Amino acid sequence: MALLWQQFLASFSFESYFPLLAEVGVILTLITALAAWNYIKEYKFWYYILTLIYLISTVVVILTTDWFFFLFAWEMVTLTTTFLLAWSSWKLVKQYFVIQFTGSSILLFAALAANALGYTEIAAIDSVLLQFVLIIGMATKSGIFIFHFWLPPIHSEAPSPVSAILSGWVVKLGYIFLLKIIPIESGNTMLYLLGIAMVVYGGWQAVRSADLKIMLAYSTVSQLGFIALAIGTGGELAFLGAVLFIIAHGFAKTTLFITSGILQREYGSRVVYDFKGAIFKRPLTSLAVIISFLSLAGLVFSAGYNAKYLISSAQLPGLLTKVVFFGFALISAIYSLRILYWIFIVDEDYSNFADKLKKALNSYQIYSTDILAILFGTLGVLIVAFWPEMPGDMLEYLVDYDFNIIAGVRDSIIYILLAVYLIHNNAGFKVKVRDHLSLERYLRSALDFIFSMSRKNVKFDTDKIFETVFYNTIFNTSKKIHDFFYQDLTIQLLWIPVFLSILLLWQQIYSYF
Amino acid sequence: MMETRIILLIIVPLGTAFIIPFIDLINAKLRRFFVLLGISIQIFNLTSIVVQYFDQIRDGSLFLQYHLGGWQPPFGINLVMDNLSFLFIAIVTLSLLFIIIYSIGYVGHHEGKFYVLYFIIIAASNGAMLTGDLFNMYVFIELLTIASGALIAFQRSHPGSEAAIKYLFYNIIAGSLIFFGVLLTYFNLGTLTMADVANNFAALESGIQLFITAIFLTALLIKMGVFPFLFWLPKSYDSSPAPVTAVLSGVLSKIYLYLFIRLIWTVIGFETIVALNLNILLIDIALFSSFLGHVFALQANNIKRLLGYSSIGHIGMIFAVIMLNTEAGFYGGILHIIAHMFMKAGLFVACGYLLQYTVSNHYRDFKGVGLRDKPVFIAFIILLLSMIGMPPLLGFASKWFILMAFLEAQSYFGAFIVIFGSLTAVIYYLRYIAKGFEEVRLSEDDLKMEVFNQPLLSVLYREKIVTFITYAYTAVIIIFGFGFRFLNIPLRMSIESIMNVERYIELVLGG
Amino acid sequence: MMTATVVLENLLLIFLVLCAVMSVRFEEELISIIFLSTFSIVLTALYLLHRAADVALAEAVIGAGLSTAIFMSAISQIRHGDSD
Amino acid sequence: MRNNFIFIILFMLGLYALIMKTNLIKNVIGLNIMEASIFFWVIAFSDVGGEVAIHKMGEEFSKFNDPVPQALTLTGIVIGASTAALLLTLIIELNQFTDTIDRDEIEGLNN
Amino acid sequence: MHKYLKKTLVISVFILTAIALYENFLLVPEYTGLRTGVSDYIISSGLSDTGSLNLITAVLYDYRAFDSLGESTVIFGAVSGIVLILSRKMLPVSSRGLSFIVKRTFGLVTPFIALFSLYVITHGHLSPGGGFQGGVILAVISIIFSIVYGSAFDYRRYSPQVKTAMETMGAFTFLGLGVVGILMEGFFLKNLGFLTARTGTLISAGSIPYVNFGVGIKVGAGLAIIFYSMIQKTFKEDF
Repeated sequence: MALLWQQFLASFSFESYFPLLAEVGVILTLITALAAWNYIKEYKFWYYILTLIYLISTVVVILTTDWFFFLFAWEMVTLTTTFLLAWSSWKLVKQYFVIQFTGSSILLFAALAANALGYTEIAAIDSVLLQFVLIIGMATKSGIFIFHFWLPPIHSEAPSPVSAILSGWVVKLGYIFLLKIIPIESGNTMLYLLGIAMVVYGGWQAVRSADLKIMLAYSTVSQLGFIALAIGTGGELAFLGAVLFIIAHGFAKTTLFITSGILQREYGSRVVYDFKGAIFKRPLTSLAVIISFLSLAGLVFSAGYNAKYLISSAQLPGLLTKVVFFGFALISAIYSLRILYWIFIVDEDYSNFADKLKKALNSYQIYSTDILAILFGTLGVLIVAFWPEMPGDMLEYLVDYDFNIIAGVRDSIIYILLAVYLIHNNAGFKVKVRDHLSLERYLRSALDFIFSMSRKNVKFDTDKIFETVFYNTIFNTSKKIHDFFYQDLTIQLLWIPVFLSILLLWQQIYSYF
Repeated sequence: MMETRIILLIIVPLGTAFIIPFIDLINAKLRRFFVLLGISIQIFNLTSIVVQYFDQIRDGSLFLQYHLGGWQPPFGINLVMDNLSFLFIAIVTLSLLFIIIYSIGYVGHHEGKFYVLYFIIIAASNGAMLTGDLFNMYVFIELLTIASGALIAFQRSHPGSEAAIKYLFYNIIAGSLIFFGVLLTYFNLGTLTMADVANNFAALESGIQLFITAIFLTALLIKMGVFPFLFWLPKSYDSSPAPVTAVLSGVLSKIYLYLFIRLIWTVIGFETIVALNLNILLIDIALFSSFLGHVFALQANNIKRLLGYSSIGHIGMIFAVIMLNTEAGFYGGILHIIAHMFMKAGLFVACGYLLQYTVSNHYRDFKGVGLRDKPVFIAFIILLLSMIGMPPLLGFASKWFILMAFLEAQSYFGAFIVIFGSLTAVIYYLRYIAKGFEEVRLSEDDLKMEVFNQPLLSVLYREKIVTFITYAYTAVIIIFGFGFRFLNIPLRMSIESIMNVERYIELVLGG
Repeated sequence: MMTATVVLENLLLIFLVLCAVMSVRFEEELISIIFLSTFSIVLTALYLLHRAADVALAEAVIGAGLSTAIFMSAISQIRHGDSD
Repeated sequence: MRNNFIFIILFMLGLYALIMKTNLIKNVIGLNIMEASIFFWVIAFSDVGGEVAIHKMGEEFSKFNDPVPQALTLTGIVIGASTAALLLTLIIELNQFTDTIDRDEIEGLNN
Repeated sequence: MHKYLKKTLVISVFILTAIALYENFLLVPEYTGLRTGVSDYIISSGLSDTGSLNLITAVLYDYRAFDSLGESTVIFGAVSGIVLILSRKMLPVSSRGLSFIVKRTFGLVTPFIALFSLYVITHGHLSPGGGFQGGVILAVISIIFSIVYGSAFDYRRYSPQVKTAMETMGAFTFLGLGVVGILMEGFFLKNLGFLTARTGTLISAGSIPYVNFGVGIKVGAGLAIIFYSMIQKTFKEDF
């Protein structure tokens, strides 16, 4: 046992920004644990045990360089988050477990292939094919473009502290792993393209969603796109941008999901349009919402801006990249400002603003812990905004890096004007409220699409869809194979002389082929 | 050096098997006392061997011999215990200890006969793993077949006797093939001792070598339940009582795997297998059998049959990894043998407890089983998770090393089969876990049926024993899950004792 | 000229194969079991020819004696519900 | 050479009865014939024209047949008989439930 | 699969196996030329080592006595398996005996069968025969009882309890002699030297005659139990 313990400790590496990322992970988990104090009612003890195990395994995932402990910890993360989902519904647990397990099996295969090809440590891998296999491996677990289908349904259905953990940090572990794998100077073009696709697709879906949680899930996809973009471009600056982005987005998204939990309990619904008078009902929560959404939008003086500026400055110079990057920033600005527009601007009367605010400020007895959690979250976002090199200047490269605020102010004003113009004359992209997303609905729409082409109208009932379609096909095929081999006892016993004669004549058979 | 404790490992269970019918005549109450006495002497024996030769076990030079009847090896029968057989005997005895305590709590009628057959299986399994003589191995294999054949029909139900007949058909053919193989080696080489045969097996002409290897391989593949002959295995797991299936799946399949390693690596020598270019064929058969096992498991509508099919899948995988003949291959293979033994025995033990009130172990009767006794069902789920290969449990470590072995040996098809296996395992296990948690509204006649269904556990304390054993298995899996490096030394040493056959021959014949 | 034993041996071998074939061909179990016992008696004779006295005695007692007795008792227990 | 032919013919006959015949008792008979053929081959093969391996009290040592395969066959015959007995009891047991010993009617054996 | 297709498939597989076996049998040379390691030693020094004239019993009960122990456990296992499967709750009705003439003749013949079986058992090391063959003849007596006089008669003469006792007694003599071998001369199942007398006499081959006796009793009682439990007329159980 002792041998195992030393080997486990020896496999930790504490250089560059990974300890910082581990600390941020720990802080975020504590924030969510704080927020869960009165959100989770029953089995509270088990909830905190699982969060503790999750905490330890995230730290191990980020810091270790040995393949075995890396995979051991990451699968522990999956296991704990699967059971954390049990507080919402067992169906979710099943789906999440199956998808995450397939992802981790591919990752296991990829990691062992890397191990077998000589990369015994988790370090920069220079063969592009292996990088590609590893990216596919971690794709399902951290929502790369094609493999992100499970992210919105599960993140929106999960209880809010759990979805805070999931969106805030679990999804980013894959990218932290990529930070170690992708060599800094070369980057990875495929990741770059995937990042672009994610940003565009996530942004477009976020704009079209009316439900706050679904919007947040899709915005996670688009923000992850930015991180993938940064890692894809390669270069010291881009990697630092990715790290900063991970931290900023972590804080912002955790606070946003906790606030969505509070607002859902406050207004009893998740649709953005009915959060009327939020500033007066929950002033502090709305303050947190405003700051996090600004950071999400990447406007100046916010955490998002620093990260986005780093990433855009790391791009290769040229008009096309400038325009494209402007478009990305615009998309993220639109979908974040649209939510602020709906919550705070649409038909609000700010007549006697001051005294209404005073009256609201002194009615805070109910959600004390949640408010505390959000304050820590916003504090985090502000710190990243004003000290990009983080307190105790861990990212020392950024200490004297000028973010030329003036250009930032100019850009943000343009963004705000454009966003207001677009939101105003498209009536705030008001979209019909879609009912909750679920994987069954995805499969059903996919199958309707397939069967519509074949003109055979097959009726599915959505909630039993996995059992009816998915399992029956497997059951029937394996039944056919089984019946093919299991005809009757004569054939089964016949295998013995057949196999014996094949073995006996193996010399001739082998020389024949 | 000579060691009488080895022979005691075989005589003590044999003695208890002979005593029990005699005690039944006098008074049946003493029976359980003798059962416990027998198994405790066995454990005491094994621990005293471990204590005395601990340093030899650590540095891998453990080599205990015993010449029966005082005759030197080529003439008489000799027993050999090196690191490999020591490791296997240790885990087999531990698992048998768990199962016998479980069966004290589980078996109701005909308890005397059950213990007789059970102790014969213990004696025969120890004998088969210790013997250094071909014909002696054949006698112990026949002993295992008859005892387990009779135990499969223990419940005297319609499916039970069908399963036993099918089981015996296959295994008696395999037994007669082994007899034929042993006699063939005797006629060509003049001796029956494994070391002597190994010594000059290579000198034989390649046609005869192929003849003997073909006979032995067919017989062993039948016994292990690999692709062409896997038809008897699920049925015999399905219709026999829980302790018997635990023995069959946990212990017997491992003993035949050990005999396979002993025969192919020590007696016949792996170079001859490569010279006859059989190893590629065997790896493909093993992988196809593993693939088939997992595919059949998908359509199994009966929990025990499902576990039988998944057991075929795993044995196929172990068989393929070992056939790679690399250091990592053996490490992953033997670690998975240990993991699979405890997982499978634990699963069947839990199944026995969960299904005791259900009418049949069909899929629809599994409804609501989990809610009736939650703690055992949680243990059941943990074991299933370990079968899939989830991290905190031993299954993950063994899956990891097997995959590493496959990838180092560049056989990507093998790695694909392992991944395919664990993915299909998720699907068919999840289906049963979900069914276990479904609500069940017990109607009037269900309750009456349950009462009428004579639960075997009449007395409360027996229920305690049964649940205790299930937790014991889960505890073993979790402890070794974290501390699998703890198994590192015995695994390394047993690989080393497989690899160099010269040391085995020199020590047996020279000594 | 082949000596007497070799002729006897060939004769017995032919008789042996004949018994086995008859025992397998006949539908009625009783007849096939009687042929099985004659099969083992001929086998005893062959063993004697091959100078294996112990095995011959064992085959005679177990093959002809015990197996036939057990097969007969098995048939007497079998209840032919519907077939023949 | 002649013994090898006989062995192959008998072995195939036993296998035929075991695999093709649908009557369970016939299968056990086939099994018996198969094992008997193996024992016959062993004894026929080990017969080197020597005497029975028993020392006469008076005369001195003469050429013996090899005692070891004969001892092994003896054990084999007894094992074969006990396995056949076990199989027959199982067939009797099965007959209690299904009233027939025809393999096709007992479809339980096929899956 | 269609009936004829299956038949042709089976026939072709059999022909293929026959050819395969024939090919491989050609390679096995005639036995005379082969290396005879163990058997030369046993033939030459069998008499002096074990003191038994019959070399086959020497091999069976001394050189490879452990196999015979395994062998008798096989029978023990088969017996307990069969009794387990065929045990009936109801007391079975006795099977009808044969006619009077047969009963009378067997009345006369049975003692001679018993004498013959005892002869075969005890003279294992002098003449062909030994524990197994003698034991089976012993079982034949019980079979005769239950066939000729009806299984009730056999039940009264040697009830299954007596038979189990005899069987375990036989097993214990065998095991006991083995353990005595350890105590006295250090090896399990060693042929005990102090028992040997002049070769050729009844108690000449060390512990072999006693082992023979133990095995004979065990096999006889065991097979009698097998036959008794198979012969009794059975009715569908009621429990």
